[in-house]
Amino acid sequence: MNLIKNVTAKEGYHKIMGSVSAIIIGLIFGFLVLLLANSSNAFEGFITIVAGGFTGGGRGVGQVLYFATPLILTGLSVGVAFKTGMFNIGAPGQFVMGAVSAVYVGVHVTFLPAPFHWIIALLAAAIVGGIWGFIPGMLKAFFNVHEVIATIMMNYIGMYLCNFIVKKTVYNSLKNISLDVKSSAVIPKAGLDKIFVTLHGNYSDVSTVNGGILIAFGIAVFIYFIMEKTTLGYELKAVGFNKNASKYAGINEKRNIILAMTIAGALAGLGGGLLFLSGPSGRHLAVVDVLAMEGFNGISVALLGLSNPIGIIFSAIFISYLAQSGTYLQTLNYMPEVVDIIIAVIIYFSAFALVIRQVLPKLRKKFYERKSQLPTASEEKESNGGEK
Amino acid sequence: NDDGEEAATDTFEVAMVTDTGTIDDKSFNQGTWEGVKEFAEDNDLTYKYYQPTEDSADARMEQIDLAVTNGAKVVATPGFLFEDTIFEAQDKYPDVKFILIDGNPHDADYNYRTEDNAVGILFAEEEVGYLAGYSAVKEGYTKLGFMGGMAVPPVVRYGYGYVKGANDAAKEMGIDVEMKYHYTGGFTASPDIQTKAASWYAAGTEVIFSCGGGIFDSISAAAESSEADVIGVDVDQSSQSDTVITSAMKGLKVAVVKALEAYKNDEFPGGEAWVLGAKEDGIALAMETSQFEVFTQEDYDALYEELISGDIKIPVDTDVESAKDIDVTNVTVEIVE
Amino acid sequence: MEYVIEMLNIRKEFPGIVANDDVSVRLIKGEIHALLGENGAGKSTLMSVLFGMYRPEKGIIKKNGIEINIKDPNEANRQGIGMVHQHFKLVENFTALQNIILGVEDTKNGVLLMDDARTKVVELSEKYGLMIKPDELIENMTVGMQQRVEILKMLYRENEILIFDEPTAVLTPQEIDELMSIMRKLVKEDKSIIFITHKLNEIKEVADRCTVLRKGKGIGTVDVETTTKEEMSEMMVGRKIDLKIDKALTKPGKIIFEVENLSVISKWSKKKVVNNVSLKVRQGEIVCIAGIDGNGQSDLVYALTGIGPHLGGKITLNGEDITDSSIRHRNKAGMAHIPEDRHKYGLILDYKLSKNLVLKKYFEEGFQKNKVINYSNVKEYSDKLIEKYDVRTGQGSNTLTRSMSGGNQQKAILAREIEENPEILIAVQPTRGLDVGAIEYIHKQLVKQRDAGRAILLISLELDEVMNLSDKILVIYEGEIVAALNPEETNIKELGLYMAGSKRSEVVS
Amino acid sequence: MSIFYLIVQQTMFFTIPLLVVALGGMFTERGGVTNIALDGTMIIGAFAGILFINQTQDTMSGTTQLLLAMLVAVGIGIIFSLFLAFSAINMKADQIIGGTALNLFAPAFAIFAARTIQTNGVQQIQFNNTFRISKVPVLGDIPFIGDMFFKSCYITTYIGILILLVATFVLYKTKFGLRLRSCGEHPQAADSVGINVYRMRYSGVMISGALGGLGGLIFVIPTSTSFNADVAGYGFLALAVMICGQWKPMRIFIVSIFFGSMKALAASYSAVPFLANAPITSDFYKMVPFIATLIVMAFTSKNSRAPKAVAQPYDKGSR
Ligand SMILES: Nc1ncnc2c1ncn2[C@@H]1O[C@H](COP(=O)(O)OP(=O)(O)OP(=O)(O)O)[C@@H](O)[C@H]1O
Ligand SMILES: Nc1ncnc2c1ncn2[C@@H]1O[C@H](COP(=O)(O)OP(=O)(O)OP(=O)(O)O)[C@@H](O)[C@H]1O
Ligand SMILES: [Mg+2]
Ligand SMILES: [Mg+2]
Repeated sequence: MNLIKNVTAKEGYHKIMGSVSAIIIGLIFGFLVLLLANSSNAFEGFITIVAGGFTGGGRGVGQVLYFATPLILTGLSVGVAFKTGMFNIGAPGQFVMGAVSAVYVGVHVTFLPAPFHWIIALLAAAIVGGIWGFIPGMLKAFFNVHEVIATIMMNYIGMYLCNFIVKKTVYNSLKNISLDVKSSAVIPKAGLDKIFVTLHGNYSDVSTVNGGILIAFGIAVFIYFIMEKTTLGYELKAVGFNKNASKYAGINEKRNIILAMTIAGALAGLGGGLLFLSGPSGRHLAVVDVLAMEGFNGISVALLGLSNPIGIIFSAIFISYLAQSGTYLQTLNYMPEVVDIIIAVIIYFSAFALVIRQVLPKLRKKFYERKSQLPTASEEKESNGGEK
Repeated sequence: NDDGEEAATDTFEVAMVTDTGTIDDKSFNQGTWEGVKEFAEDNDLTYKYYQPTEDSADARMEQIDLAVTNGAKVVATPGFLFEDTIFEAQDKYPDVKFILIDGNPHDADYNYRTEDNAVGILFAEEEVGYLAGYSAVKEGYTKLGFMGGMAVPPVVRYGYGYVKGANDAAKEMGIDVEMKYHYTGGFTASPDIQTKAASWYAAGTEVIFSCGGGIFDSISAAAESSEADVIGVDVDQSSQSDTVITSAMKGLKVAVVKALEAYKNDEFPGGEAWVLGAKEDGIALAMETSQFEVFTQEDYDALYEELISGDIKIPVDTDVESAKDIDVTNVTVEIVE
Repeated sequence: MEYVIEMLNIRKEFPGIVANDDVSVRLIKGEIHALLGENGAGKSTLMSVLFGMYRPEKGIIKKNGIEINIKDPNEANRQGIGMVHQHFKLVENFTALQNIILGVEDTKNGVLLMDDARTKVVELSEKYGLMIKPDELIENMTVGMQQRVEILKMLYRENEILIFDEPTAVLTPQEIDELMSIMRKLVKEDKSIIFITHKLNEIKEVADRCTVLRKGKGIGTVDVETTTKEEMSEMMVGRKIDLKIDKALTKPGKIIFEVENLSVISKWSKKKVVNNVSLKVRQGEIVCIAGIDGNGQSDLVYALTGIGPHLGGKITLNGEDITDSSIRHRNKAGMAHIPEDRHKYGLILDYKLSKNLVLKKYFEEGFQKNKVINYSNVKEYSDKLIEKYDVRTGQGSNTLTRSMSGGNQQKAILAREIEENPEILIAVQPTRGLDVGAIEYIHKQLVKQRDAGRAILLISLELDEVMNLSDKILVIYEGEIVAALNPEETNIKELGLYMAGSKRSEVVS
Repeated sequence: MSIFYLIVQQTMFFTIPLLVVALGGMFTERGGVTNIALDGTMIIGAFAGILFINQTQDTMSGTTQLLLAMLVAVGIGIIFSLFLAFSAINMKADQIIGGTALNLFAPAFAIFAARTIQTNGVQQIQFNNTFRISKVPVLGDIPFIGDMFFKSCYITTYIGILILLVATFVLYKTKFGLRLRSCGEHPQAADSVGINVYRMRYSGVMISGALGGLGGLIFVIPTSTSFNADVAGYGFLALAVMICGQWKPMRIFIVSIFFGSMKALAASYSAVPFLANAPITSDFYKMVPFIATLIVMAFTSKNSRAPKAVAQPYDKGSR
């Protein structure tokens, strides 16, 4: 009993409860949309949404992880910038620049043996993505250019530059996409293909998921460690919370702004590398004038995960899980857009989490007050505002 | 798994998997879908389309898996992007028939193989491109434009035919024509394409061959404001804008229906590779809705006969590197990067 | 008795605290009625209730004997009630005129009638000697001027009942005198004033009656003429307080901190806001820079501490030239800094207390190894400081700094800076906005540091503080040091004259 | 010469929507609420307006129809923006989150609704563009000027300019403008003089909804013949234009023109004789507007300053 009471007193618990309530509201809303679109299948459709990736068996779950991989990284990218007080809308550009660098190395730098090849390709992705974050960081630190403008511009520049590089260096003109990367540059399956399969007659439907998801997990934990346990994280968050006080404390605020944006760019770039270093049947860079959705989705992932690296792992998997259910919804004659609507509603309500977070402690307090009749009210005195 | 199959109350016998576009892309997805729909409704069969979650062979295969799980017996897949996918799918699902539009199954190293449960359907786009170019010059246009979505084989074939046709007509008439030639870099509409088309029109271009799905919206918008003309592609696009003088059509719907009919009659043309050109009546210029005043139906019929006879040699995508390299005498091709 | 306003049995609660508990105040027409109480006693809250910003849980308000319902500031305004808030409610990038008319704009066909308003404002300003330039931006004004804009806001609205919430806290003696005379003029025009202050001198000088609050409760109303300062002070705090600090004579040691010919150019106005300042601070002495707010103190401090730029000059700390050193280097070389704005500079309000207490230490050996912070050491250190400096918080080291009270936030900063064992401690308005108890504590700490041989540079606007603490006083006026005085040989009046720029002496520091 | 006129005309097609939407953004931010959902608002507005045109094109055409469609776009834009307002103002939620959600929602909803509503189940909405004015009477005959601004044009261009003038006037000369600005700078101050901060902020957000919706519609009309749940990211560009224009109407106008003309030039270089032959690929031309903006920003941002209270929820109780 006391344990429950203590757990529920934690701030983290209220944060999570806020997100959970948002998810429930989103799902209810989704059910209404299903009813509206085609009432006869609505219930089944709802089950499909809730069942998410599991509908597709082992492969389905694998696909969830596969689509979560770039989302974790772009989510981390946006999240790190948020924590440092900046809004990085530039993940699409950073992502695509990372991707094209990885593909370039994957196709042309052929003298490297297997494990090094993809590792170097990923490094290239991180470095070039990092440059794509570094530039807006510089512009902000030294020229006071609003990072929202700079990153939006860098998105488009990156998109066109990527098209140009693909066409000039790694072009498969027959399909208007990038060439296959050498097999040594393909991210290994790391045994995941043995786990995430659905047997289908003589064929086993193997998920597209590869070792990238493990790398993504590893990076998320690493970023968590950086942000929470190191002096760098201490400084980045300090700058995010209060630039002036950080400066006062001798923290080089310009350097940290640049560093944060560079890290953010590197993360998104790495996401691009992880997604595009796949075999011939995997993703290729298409020469199109469209910004990478994976980058924008990073914003949702970061927001839903409260910009916490571990939270981002969960929110990326969650969004990917729902998106995967969109595929299965098609069999019930629903448009996949229904799932997008649900995700939007969930994110919308997750913003109310703050309010929910304020209400919950009160409800909880009432609950325990009535239960115990003990004068514990004073120790519950929680204050959330400040003098300002 | 069994539960999953039981849970799905409906099954869909005729399936289509789209490529990167949607079923209303005004291009091959739409044409294929119309064929599937018409055939299935006429024959009281269940039908359904599936949209891959991303642009990769794996994602396309996933949808084929899904379609088969949902009871598909025949799957139509439009677009050359499906070539490697069907290469595998034909082995994976020997009991399911595959209709591949705009391509033939091959593996990653371009080794072609079509099994008994698959058919590849190509069109001789260069022929109808030729018709378009020829008729436009005959009609009196001397400044032409070509805007293709992306430099993929079918679009390239349309374009080369267009250049060649324009050249041959100009040669006959003893005049010189100019041609701007450009790939827009995508099959979707965008204001930039509209601006580019408008600038061509402003610089004198009289008609643009809009060769790829959604870009038609942008080009026709520019044509409307410039009081200039457009040639449509794939299907008859005259209803979408008054600026359409004709359309270079390929018989997507007809071909799909034909293949599906064969499937229904247990005569599935497995292992075949169709190339539908003038000879097979697989291509046509939209003459009925055309705005031609000089170029007559008789002219058209005569030219069509010539195409059928095979006397006219038109370069295809594998013949030359670029539209600039086409052997022409009376057309100056200006490649716009 | 004729009361123009009666607030009867007011109760106002905030989450977890009763700010006003059964408080009553009665205001006579034409009087200046003082409201006295410690920080957090509930004075501002009570006045906010009167001004319609808060709805009380209990109690009624009467005007001229008739109960009225003040549901919002608009209603208060209609009832003729105006208020100068403790934290000014002025839009910084608006002009004085725009701020004055905001909320009561006159328009014709939807267009603002600025010219009419300007004429009226200028008239009022002249009538009460406020000397406001209507088209000057607030952000370019001194605090004193801003306050006058607030007063004009009330006059423009033709308010009869004027509330001044701690108006003197930010003013110089001369300005305070001027304010007092303005207030007297106002009551002569039959306006009634409620005047909040912590300073008994001021009450004695200007108020007719005084109501005292303590911890949200009304303690009583007294006649100022017949009540002594000591009596009022005791009513306020519940005990006797002695602000006079006994400090031993200074035994200054060697020169620790030296500034030569330092100037600063303002980023905004491009004017020289600090002009050729030179000063020396020795071990074991408190040197105080006194001056009216806005005479370059902030820019001087920013230049000294490395937060802001400087133009020429030289700063030496313990013999080392630190003129162009980074902030971090200055800290390591022995400079500590209590900033004037604890929220903007002093603390990261969203960090818990322990993290704030190591804001200048987290990178040091012991708190960090290979860039990984040892948070258990941090907590241990923080617990120690909390105990040592009596920082009162809800959850100790884990308290979110934002949720702490102002006084305790200030104590935390003080603890952090003193524990740096600095060679020189630059303390800027260290007691700003604090109540007597907290002031007493902080003053004692500063003197203790001095006695331990530290050099202290104090920048203060409070003359009492200046007189009580310093061993040497430098007066700054328009960016220049215009006087160097010995506190034993000067008095508040003289100091005020230097601060106002009406007196100058040859400076020898 | 005709190329020159064309570029001016095309510039307007990019400039006016950017201007209108950025002005919308300016109003909401001046009131203290940031609206990243401008992109979504444009999509929703364009969707509603184009759908209206599509459904009524058998019964009406021309400028009347366009004006009605604009009203529809404005109305739906306002309704859409209320969701942001509710979350940001009443629920005091993080405004970035609310905006992001709406940006996600808009295209999904537009596709969903188009497919549900249209009989053919198609996601594109076709429309007949009967709105182009080939020549404005009298004005179109003025040499030079007439060719540039009064030929082959849309009424939307003039409405856009009108909105700019009205916006400038409202922001600086009216009671509403003064009050709105105070809410974006110092809501506590506004509150203390009896201004209803919530209501002002609602107004600001709703104006951004109205102008965002309108901007979406007038963006699509001249440059396409169908709508496909997409405005090419122009909502985000409008956001950039607003910041670049430092929340001031005339500066926003200048920036929109700058950006619009860059866009038009970059897309039409192939018809400009000396540019067409330069050995530069189209990808680089496409980058030019964005690179140019970055460079301009680097030189002009030093003193850029957002409304002080923007993106901060206003809580009456807090001090
Ligand atoms: N908006 C609020 N929310 C919560 N608590 C508040 C709020 N406003 C004031 N309080 C609390 O109510 C009490 C009285 O505050 P008030 O501002 O009235 O004090 P005061 O007498 O004016 O003090 P000071 O001398 O510091 O101005 C304090 O404990 C304060 O923290
Ligand atoms: N806006 C607010 N919301 C909630 N609680 C508040 C708010 N402002 C202050 N408090 C709480 O009220 C209490 C008193 O705050 P306040 O700053 O008024 O202290 P104080 O009594 O004036 O003390 P000090 O002498 O340190 O200034 C603190 O516990 C603080 O957490
Ligand atoms: Mg206080
Ligand atoms: Mg107060």
